[in-house]
Amino acid sequence: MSTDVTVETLGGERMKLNMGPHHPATHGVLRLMVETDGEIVAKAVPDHGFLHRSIEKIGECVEWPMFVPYTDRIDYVCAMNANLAYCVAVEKLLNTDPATAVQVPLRAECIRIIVAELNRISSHLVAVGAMSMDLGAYTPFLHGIAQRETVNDIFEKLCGQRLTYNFVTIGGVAFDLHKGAEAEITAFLDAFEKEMIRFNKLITANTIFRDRCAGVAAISAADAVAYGLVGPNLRGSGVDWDIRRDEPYGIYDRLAVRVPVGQGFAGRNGRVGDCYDRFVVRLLEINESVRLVREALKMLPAPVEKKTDATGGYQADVAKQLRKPPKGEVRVRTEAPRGEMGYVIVSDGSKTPYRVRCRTGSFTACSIFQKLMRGIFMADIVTVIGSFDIVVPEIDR
Amino acid sequence: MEFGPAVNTIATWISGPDPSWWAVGIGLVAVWVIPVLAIVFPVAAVGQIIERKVAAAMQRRHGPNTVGMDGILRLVVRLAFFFLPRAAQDRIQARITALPGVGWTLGLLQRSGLGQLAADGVKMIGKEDIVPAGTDGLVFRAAPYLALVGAFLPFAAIPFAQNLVALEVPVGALYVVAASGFTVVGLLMAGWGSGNKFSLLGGMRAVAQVVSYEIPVGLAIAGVVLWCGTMDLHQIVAHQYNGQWYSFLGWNIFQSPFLALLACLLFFAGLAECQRTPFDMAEAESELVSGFNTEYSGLRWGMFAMAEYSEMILVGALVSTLFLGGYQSPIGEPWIMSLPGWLETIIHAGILLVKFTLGVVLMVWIRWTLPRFRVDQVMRLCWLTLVPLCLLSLFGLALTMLLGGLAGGVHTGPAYGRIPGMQHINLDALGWLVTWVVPVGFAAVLVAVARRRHGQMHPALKQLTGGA
Amino acid sequence: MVDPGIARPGNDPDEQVLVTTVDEFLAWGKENSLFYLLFATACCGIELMQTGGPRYDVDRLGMIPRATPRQADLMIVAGTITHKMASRVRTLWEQMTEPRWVVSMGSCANSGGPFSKWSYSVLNGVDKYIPVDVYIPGCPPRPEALIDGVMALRERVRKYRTLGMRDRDPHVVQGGDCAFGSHPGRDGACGPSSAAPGALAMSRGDESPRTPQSGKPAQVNGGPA
Amino acid sequence: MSTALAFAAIAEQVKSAHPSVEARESDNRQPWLLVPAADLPAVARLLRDAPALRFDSLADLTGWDLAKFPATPPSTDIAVAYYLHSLAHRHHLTLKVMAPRDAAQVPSVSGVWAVANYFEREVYDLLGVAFTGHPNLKRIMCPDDWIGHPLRKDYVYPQAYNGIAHLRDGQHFEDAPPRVGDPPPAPAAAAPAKPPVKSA
Repeated sequence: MSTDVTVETLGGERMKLNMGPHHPATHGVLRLMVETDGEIVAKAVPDHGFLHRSIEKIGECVEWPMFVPYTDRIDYVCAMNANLAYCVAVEKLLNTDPATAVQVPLRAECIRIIVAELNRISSHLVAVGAMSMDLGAYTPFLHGIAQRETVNDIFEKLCGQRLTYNFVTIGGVAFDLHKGAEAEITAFLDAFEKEMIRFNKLITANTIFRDRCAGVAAISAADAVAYGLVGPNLRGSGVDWDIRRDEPYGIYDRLAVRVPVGQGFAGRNGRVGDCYDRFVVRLLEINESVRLVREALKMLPAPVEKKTDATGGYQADVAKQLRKPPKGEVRVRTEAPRGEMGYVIVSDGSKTPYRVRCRTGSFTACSIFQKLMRGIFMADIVTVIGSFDIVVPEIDR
Repeated sequence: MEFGPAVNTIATWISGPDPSWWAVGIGLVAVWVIPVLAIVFPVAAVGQIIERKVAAAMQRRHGPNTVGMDGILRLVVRLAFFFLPRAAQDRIQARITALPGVGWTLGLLQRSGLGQLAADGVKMIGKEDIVPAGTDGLVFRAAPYLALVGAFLPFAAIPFAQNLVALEVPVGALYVVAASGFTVVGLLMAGWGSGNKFSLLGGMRAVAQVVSYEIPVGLAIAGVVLWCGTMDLHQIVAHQYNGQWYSFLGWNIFQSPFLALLACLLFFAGLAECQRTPFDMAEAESELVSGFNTEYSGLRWGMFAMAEYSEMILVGALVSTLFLGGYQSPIGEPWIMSLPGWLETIIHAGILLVKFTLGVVLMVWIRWTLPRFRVDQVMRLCWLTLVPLCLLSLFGLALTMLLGGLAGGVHTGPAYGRIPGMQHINLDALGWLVTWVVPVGFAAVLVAVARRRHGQMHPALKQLTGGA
Repeated sequence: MVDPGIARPGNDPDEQVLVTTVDEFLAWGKENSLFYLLFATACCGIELMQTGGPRYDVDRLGMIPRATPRQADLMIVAGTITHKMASRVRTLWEQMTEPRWVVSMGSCANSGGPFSKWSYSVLNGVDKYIPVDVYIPGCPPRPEALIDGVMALRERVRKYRTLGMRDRDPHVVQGGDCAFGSHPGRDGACGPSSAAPGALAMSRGDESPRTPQSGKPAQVNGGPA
Repeated sequence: MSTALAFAAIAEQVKSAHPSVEARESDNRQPWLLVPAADLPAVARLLRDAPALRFDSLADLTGWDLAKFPATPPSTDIAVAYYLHSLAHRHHLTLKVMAPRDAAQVPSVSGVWAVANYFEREVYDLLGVAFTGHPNLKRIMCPDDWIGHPLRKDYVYPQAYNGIAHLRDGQHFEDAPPRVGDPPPAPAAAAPAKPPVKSA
């Protein structure tokens, strides 16, 4: 239930409060300059750049494949998706010229889907867990973390890293699936589905949690579009748009992605597009990702000896093309857990990119903060931040 | 005001059969301090370990289990064998650890995390004591003491055993509520004195919340007072004894559904009084960094932690005293009464300890399960739910007593002994109907209506929670 | 090798039974109760979070996160520190109470890591602003590495002397005293000593007033209010 | 039934209203519309509001420095690119505005698409394009007292910020000023900092 007090009825004398860049609820180094009258927030101005690591500049300094590890660091919570976004963009650039066209093997495409969706699961686990922690429930967060560990184990066997994978490469993936990976993933998914039911009973269905999120910071569909919200934040407002389904890349077009949208899940006090909708949309997406991983596993072709094989291989050879890619520019959008991860890549035909631009979901999500954070409670600030699933390096890059 | 028998004993022991005022004072402090130091203080300290262990169990972790008592053992050995070289001391320590039973005990202490308690305490003593610039120095320094005083003062009137009570105030119930009010002054002073806006917000929230929740606490206590006809905690405890071997049936909580409801309300309002999740507005970690104690470090912060756990114990002890028979055992008293006086005191205190420790564990359990309310929801819950429910219960309780009186001897509780002409106990069908079946049925209807009004769960949520 | 922390038998005036014994006891408490500041900037923050999670569970070692620097003993700098953030890190460190410890987690905090070469905005190592006790290499380090680093830190804490400290630098660490052995060089180094002179003076707690910034209220979160 | 329009149809509509807009193609045949800076707000409004176009979402706004781009004829402008997307019709459009490097000024579209507020601040910060009419044109990534616009091709890396030296490629710790707590170096050991290497 949102507050009955409006900003207009607040007193004139306001307290300035500085939340961040180190604050438990800002998910990193986001800073909010808050003006409050008691518990009611009159204004909150976000301040960014505390983690601006000049990744886009680095993109102009390194060679094409060398940028992949930096994409990991743009969004480390879902590094697989971040890798994928860049690699899909470079592949699209290469494909604009038949001379340099690259065909990603089918097996690699399937592996990409598997790892991307598994990483979406683990990313959403952080999102929902961190939001429940912001609202004071620490236990669900740790239960989510425990599930994440299993995903990390799978990825570690796959590529040797737990967090920043550098796994998806231009033209395929860095390694083939290890022996027994399919069984491991299936076993994880089976256990995970049961675990999520417990998680949801613990926090999602909790009345206190629901009442705290219901009706808070509801965003209309028009606002969500105008402020450039993407991904679950956009879908939470009831906009039915998912790049995996509507502008498929890779082999998403063969998977029939189902897209959950916000419907006012909180019930009586809820409104479409409130914090609870964004939260629940993420949980529904987790379920959908589980299904997608299963389908991709079914589609997975048998491995063959030759790694560049068009079906059973896992990596097309692109070294030559990347030395002299076509001149020009492309823009590619992919659906990362925090929404659209879009790359604008400008190539001057040399072995380093001329310009790499990464458009991320968290950055645009921050643009609506100032509008939302008026007339809400102090405590709602953390609900709002949590519901947007902010990852700070995605904002600052 | 009367003093407990132990106070008089000590006073007489000090200055003869007609004790002087200062002797009485010494006795009072002694009797107050003994249970506080011997029971409440250790349990409040252990409470933090209980908290961490229970939380760990709920989160599939181990919790503190690597810090042994080796540090303490080493300290003892070093001091006892100071004349020996270090290496010899270490060998002695190793020998002692190897003794049968000692190593096992140390291991148990280690796994139970109790060594952690010592380590935390030692560390806090060693921490630098900061009074940041810009604080209101005196207020900042005094606040933890006031919080601690507010947490420990009420124990003076809590009967730990038949003769282990410092103050036999005729208005003991009132005294407990009043004395615990000191804490909120401490919190407010901490919030104000810190010169930190987060602290200030935390302190303000604490005041608003604690002052509001004193109303349901007071009303819940009023219900017991109404039922038992006295405000003397000792007499309230005595009142709950039915003289049978199944003496737990005489506890207030089993006397009437309204009393049971009041017990729950008192527990939850008490939870809010001691600022525990889901009511931890004052220390909301994700919103206010650490709330009122943001600027506190080292021992001063430790005092706040101590006060918090003591208050939890107080709530547990108060609920036990008012509703769960206090220090009485659930299986009759004769077997305790036949023991020597000192043993009886210890057993009684132990029984109360078990009762309030269960309450503390319940609070910890709740804390690690539930998210936090928002500040307006806390207020709404207090004024629109708890207070009306308390009033309703009071009304129902009064009605039960009145109906019991009109029906002529149909009653279940010992309170009827106080109504003229209703001196005997008669658990017959009509009595159960009046005191239990009708109120519970009425409540069931109310709950059903409320559920329907609250609306159905969204189908997507049903799917997420396993279609339940 | 002379161990600077542990008192040796001899004519050292610090070698008083009571002082050293109590010191040892205090150090035992400090070592076993390292509350860490919830301070994460980037990728390493996720691993820090996982380390607090059920599988690695640093609560076993008595480490629990605290949101406010006043109550923290240990600052784990988890992630990249940019020029914009650096002064805030310093403020946070100043707000911590002595004795305080700093672990630099991951290559970024050690040296700028992958950003040291081409980035214009990343600080090349957090030790430019605050003294670091233990460096943990990795990008990000695994939770095991973090725990190993904490173990190395505990070695140092054990040598910390509250009462008997004379001219000893509490921030001197032995070579090879860190996680994964010694990696001299710019990435993930176990530097010999990185104590700020001011830190030493402050940690003695005798003559030196705290720096002016340290007493600022209402600035728990870094930045100007 | 899809109501998405192809680029040619969109360009046709825009050009009929604003003849100054030109349809162009990048080197790898990606089509875009070149809009003169003065016309941008009107074009943006048209694109957003025309019922057949309905570009309700500004998917991305970025820019790059053309100073080193091997184009014929060479240009030193800063290209500001607007990637529009219509959720209603599901079609795309790329607009570009060329801003002269020395007086880079482009009218703001933050009144048309709210998200442009942030995007424009970023482009201003990193590329130094001033968006006229922007409500809050301040640096968003770099600190307010940062010198230069990093993504320009002639950007010179800072030697130091806030009193702390910024080490660059080719420099090493031994060249750098002493770290906190380091023993005072011998005078001979202090080498002058190397000049920053030009960015690629």
